[in-house]
Amino acid sequence: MLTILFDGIAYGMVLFVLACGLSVTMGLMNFVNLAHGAFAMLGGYITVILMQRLGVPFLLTLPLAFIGVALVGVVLERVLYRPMYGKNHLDQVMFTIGIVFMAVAGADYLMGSSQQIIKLPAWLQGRFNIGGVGIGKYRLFVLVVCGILAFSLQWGFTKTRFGSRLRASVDDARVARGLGIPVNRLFALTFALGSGLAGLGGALGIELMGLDPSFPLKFMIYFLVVVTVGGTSTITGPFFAAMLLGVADVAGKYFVPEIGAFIIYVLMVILLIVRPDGLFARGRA
Amino acid sequence: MSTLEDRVRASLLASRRWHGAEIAFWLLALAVFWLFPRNLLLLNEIAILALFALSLDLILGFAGIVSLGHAAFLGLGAYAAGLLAKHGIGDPLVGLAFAMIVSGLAGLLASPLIVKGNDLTRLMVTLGVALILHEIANSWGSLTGGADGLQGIAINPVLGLFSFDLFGKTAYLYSLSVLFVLFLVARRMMNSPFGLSLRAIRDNSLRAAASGVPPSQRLALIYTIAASYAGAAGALIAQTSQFVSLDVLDFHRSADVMLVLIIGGPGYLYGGMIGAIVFKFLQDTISAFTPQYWMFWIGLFLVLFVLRGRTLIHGGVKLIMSRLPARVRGKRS
Amino acid sequence: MTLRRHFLKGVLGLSVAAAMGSAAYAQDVAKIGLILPMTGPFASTGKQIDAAVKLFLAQNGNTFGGKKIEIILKDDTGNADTTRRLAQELVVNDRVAFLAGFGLTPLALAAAQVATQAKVPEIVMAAATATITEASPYIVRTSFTLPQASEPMADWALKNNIKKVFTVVTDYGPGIDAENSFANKFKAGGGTVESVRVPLRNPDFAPFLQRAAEAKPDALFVFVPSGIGAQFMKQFVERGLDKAGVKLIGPGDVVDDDILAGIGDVAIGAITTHHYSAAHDSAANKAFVAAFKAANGGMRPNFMGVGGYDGMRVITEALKKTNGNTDGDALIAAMKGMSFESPRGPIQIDADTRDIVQNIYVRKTEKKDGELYNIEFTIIPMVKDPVKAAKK
Amino acid sequence: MSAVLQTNALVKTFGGIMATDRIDFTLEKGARHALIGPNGAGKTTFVNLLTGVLQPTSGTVVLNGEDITQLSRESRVKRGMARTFQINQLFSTMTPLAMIALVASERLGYGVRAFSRLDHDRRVIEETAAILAQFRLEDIMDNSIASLPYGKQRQVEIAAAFAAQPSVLLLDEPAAGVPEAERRELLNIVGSLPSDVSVLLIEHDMDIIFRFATRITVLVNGRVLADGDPTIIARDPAVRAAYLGEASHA
Repeated sequence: MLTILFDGIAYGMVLFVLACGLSVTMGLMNFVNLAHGAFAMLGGYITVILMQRLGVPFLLTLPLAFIGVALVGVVLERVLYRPMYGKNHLDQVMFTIGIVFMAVAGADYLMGSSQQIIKLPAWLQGRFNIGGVGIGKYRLFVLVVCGILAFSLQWGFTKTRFGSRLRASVDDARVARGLGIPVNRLFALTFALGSGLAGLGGALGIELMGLDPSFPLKFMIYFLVVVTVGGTSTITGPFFAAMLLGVADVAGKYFVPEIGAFIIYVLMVILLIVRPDGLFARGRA
Repeated sequence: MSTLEDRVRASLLASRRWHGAEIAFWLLALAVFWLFPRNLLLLNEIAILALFALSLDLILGFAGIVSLGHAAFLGLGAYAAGLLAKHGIGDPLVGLAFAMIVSGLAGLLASPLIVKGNDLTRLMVTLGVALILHEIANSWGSLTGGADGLQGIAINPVLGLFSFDLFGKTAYLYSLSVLFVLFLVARRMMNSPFGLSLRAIRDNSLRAAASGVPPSQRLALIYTIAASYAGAAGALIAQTSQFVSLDVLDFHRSADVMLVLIIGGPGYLYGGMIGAIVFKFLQDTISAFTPQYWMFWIGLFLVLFVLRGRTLIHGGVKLIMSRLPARVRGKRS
Repeated sequence: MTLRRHFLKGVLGLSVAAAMGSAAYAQDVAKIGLILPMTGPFASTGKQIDAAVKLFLAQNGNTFGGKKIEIILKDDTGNADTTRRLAQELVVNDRVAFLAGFGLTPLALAAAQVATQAKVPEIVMAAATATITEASPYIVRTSFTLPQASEPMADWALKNNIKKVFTVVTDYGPGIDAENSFANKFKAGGGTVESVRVPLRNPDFAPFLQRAAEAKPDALFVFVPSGIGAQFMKQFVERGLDKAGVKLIGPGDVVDDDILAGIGDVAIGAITTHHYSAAHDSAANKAFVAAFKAANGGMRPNFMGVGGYDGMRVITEALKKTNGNTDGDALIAAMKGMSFESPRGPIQIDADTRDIVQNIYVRKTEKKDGELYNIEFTIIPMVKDPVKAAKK
Repeated sequence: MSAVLQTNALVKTFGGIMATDRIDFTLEKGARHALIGPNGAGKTTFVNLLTGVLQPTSGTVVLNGEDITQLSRESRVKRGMARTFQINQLFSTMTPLAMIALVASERLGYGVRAFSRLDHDRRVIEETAAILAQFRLEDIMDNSIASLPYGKQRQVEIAAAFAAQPSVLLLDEPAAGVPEAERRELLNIVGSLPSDVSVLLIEHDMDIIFRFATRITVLVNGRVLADGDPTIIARDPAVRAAYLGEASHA
């Protein structure tokens, strides 16, 4: 029972790292980026390539996945995304679906269509048994890494100058511009950070969620659920949404496997009906 | 005064009068039956996709409701028609009506979820509803055949005369007829006071309410109608292929139809049809010479389209439509 | 209205006549419409079969019974509606003599009606739900059926002192087939079974495996589609089920040759029953594996590949028997009862059911020469599909 | 004279802030009533409460003797309350003709008629033509609204509000942002509205206010500071201190 809770939290943590970048970019530029999963996939593949072809140790691939995807994020933001900010949601949706399609086909072409598999270092395999509660070592590792990340993000978001500027811009980009905050540069930076986190999440998630070319499509829904339920103006909102989703998903499949797959969708629809602005959104007049 | 009234009447009439290009479009749609006898199956798919996109146009182009889960109603209609035929009522027109009623009812039930809320909420709710239906169809194998698809559908000849053949002749003419009739109905609706009030809501919901238009009621109504149109498209899939699989509820259907409509341009009824032609043509040509990676090229097309190419396609379309009065032409929301 | 009806009727008649007029051409070519998922989640199936078909033609030439074979490859992306349309177009426009491929059960079923209407043989090279061959009298299968592979597992488990089994299968046709046939046979033999079904698009096995762990079974019976087996195996080990003494058993899909190397050592010790292993010990297989690897950059053939390879053999043998006659009924008649030595061992096309009859092997996943293989250690000779056999 | 529109102790709070504080307000039949006050005084909030864009925290709104506090925006329009917005709210893709025809058909309750044809409906045509003529929009009736100059757009908005045949018309800064050249025509239109329609005018421009208003209510910090005849208001020292003084410098 506790194991299930633990598994769910670990799963939710990965979801959070994957989705939090999307939440901030969505809030900041009001930009619907369905291609967020493609960045996560890229991070996953970077780790796979580094480990399988170059023999880089797993731990080292994680920061590399982050940096690599962040760099790609910066370039894409500059070249492709920026012209899209002014357009309507529909165009953005179509544009990013196009990117997803290209990423899926491109990954298939370059990496093959099969599930990618990595070999974790021995110390991350297996599990502890604490008082009858089985705890997977890798899941514990994921939990710690993502927990630290979530904590530092929350700290950075609330306590640093960057964070306060970011919050101001998310609240009202126009006013923020008026106050002399360089919203565009801020956004490029945030976009890079968000994509980098997605890349890291993708790398961490290989073991838990698998990695194949259809990854961006398969998990798009999960990311969007996290963002819509969590709202786009805080870090804690998506965090708790991801936890809720992870635990509900895992517990649902455990207790009622017959309808396990429904649970997150039903949960999402109900939450959106009850709280159309997101479960943890701040009330706005 | 009577002269001004006459001018007002003339303007209102002009906005719904048939344009030469429209007549040419439909004549051409019929003519391809003889021009491309080898491609009737593809043409049939285009006609069905066009009907599905028309359904989305009713809510997106005319009422401004975005949806990422329109396949829910397509799939519901397909399963409704398929199940009816499987259980002994094989008449295609009865099946069509049944599918439209079932999907329409579902649309009515779902409408409270979408009439309120912003774009993002709508995208998510529609997506969620479609996913839930997909899961139900998947899990309820005893009824739907689950992942194996619905087998054993037997469709009677249309009007008792034309049976569905391997060449797709009956299929195309049947689908085209249904598309045409439903198009006529939609065209009439969009030029009615009701259609005008929808455009008002899409343009400016604040002003619409201040003009006495009740937005929730109208949106619920058009959502219901659009759902039944999607159901009709689903019924056509089930009947012309005599097979229904889970794919009709898949996410890519919802995404595709949105892309189709945006390619063709929403809000003037022909966008879905033009988009369907472009999309299917692209898909077919590209996948013919690169069966593995057509998805890449479709993706590239979309990206370029949004960045640059829209003016190209729409420029051509607008050239044709330019002589239509402003009211029909509408504009993108 | 009546006027319109007559008009339409006339139109239909005319164009049917026109189409028939152009029928007689290319008398010396026999086209095979190969419909496979080349993109999407099941693309690995498509690639294996496509490679095997190409290999077969490269090895055996392309003229059989006086007909030159021409392959038309189409990608159905794993989408049944597309399969149906492609099949129809191949029959109507390209006048193919055979439809072949079909990566998944729904895809094979989608084309069944076309095969029946057009009287064109449909060679199912991959899909494995038992009922497929009943969907049309023109369907012949060269892959396997899941009950065929799963029932022997129950016998083996009963004989090897396994009393309690927990089954985990993917929730779609083949998975349900595997679960039912195994559970029925196992219960009939006195064992107890607990079952859980995993949704097809499922990212995380953890909760299902947790249930399995808490049930404390002697063995875990698993069926997941080829491709996601790796993830399953890793989580199986991560959850410590192997150390708890739970045996991993099931039909061979989970330790598919194509991905076995990627699964890694966690697969060692799995006991599976299946019809093909790349390690099958025969001259025919060694030649096949070597040629396949050479032609595909070291990719190991799996049971999908061998299904495609044997499918081509069935097609070409039938053409030889009919002396190039491409009449569907004649070809099906020629295929019925056909038997030959395949890389997987002896196989036969059942004359009654048009389904495949073949040896099922009990294998254990082991390391051999530094690579993982499924090593066969027991043979159950010439197994028929038990579902159809039971109906007789 | 009798009251057509009345509010009783109308309160609206946002968070802890009281945007309107127990406003008691009466609009007499046929009145030309101006609502003035500095920025942030709660004028627009008050109009939004009247028209149902916002729901009051407490208090009631009474229109022609009927409590409409709980009614939706569109039902209030049907009961005779129409408005314009501070910032133009128009159907940018329509023509003035279509916009007026829409309001007319909604007023007549035709909005759910999905199959009737507008050009077949005599009453919609009559009403539309009458409004177009009254507001001098005949020449531009087939142009796209988005292409019109701002003053004309303002004119279209007032025409559309008037097409609903209101007994109460709320004009939120009708002349704001209109260039001087187009102002005169607009003011003529406001001036020539029929006398049986009660008009509530929200304005900053003192010239306009003293030209039209027969009565003035001054709103400061969500409260009614003063209410009465323009000449009396103009002389009220509290008003001068709180508002007119600073406005006259503007």
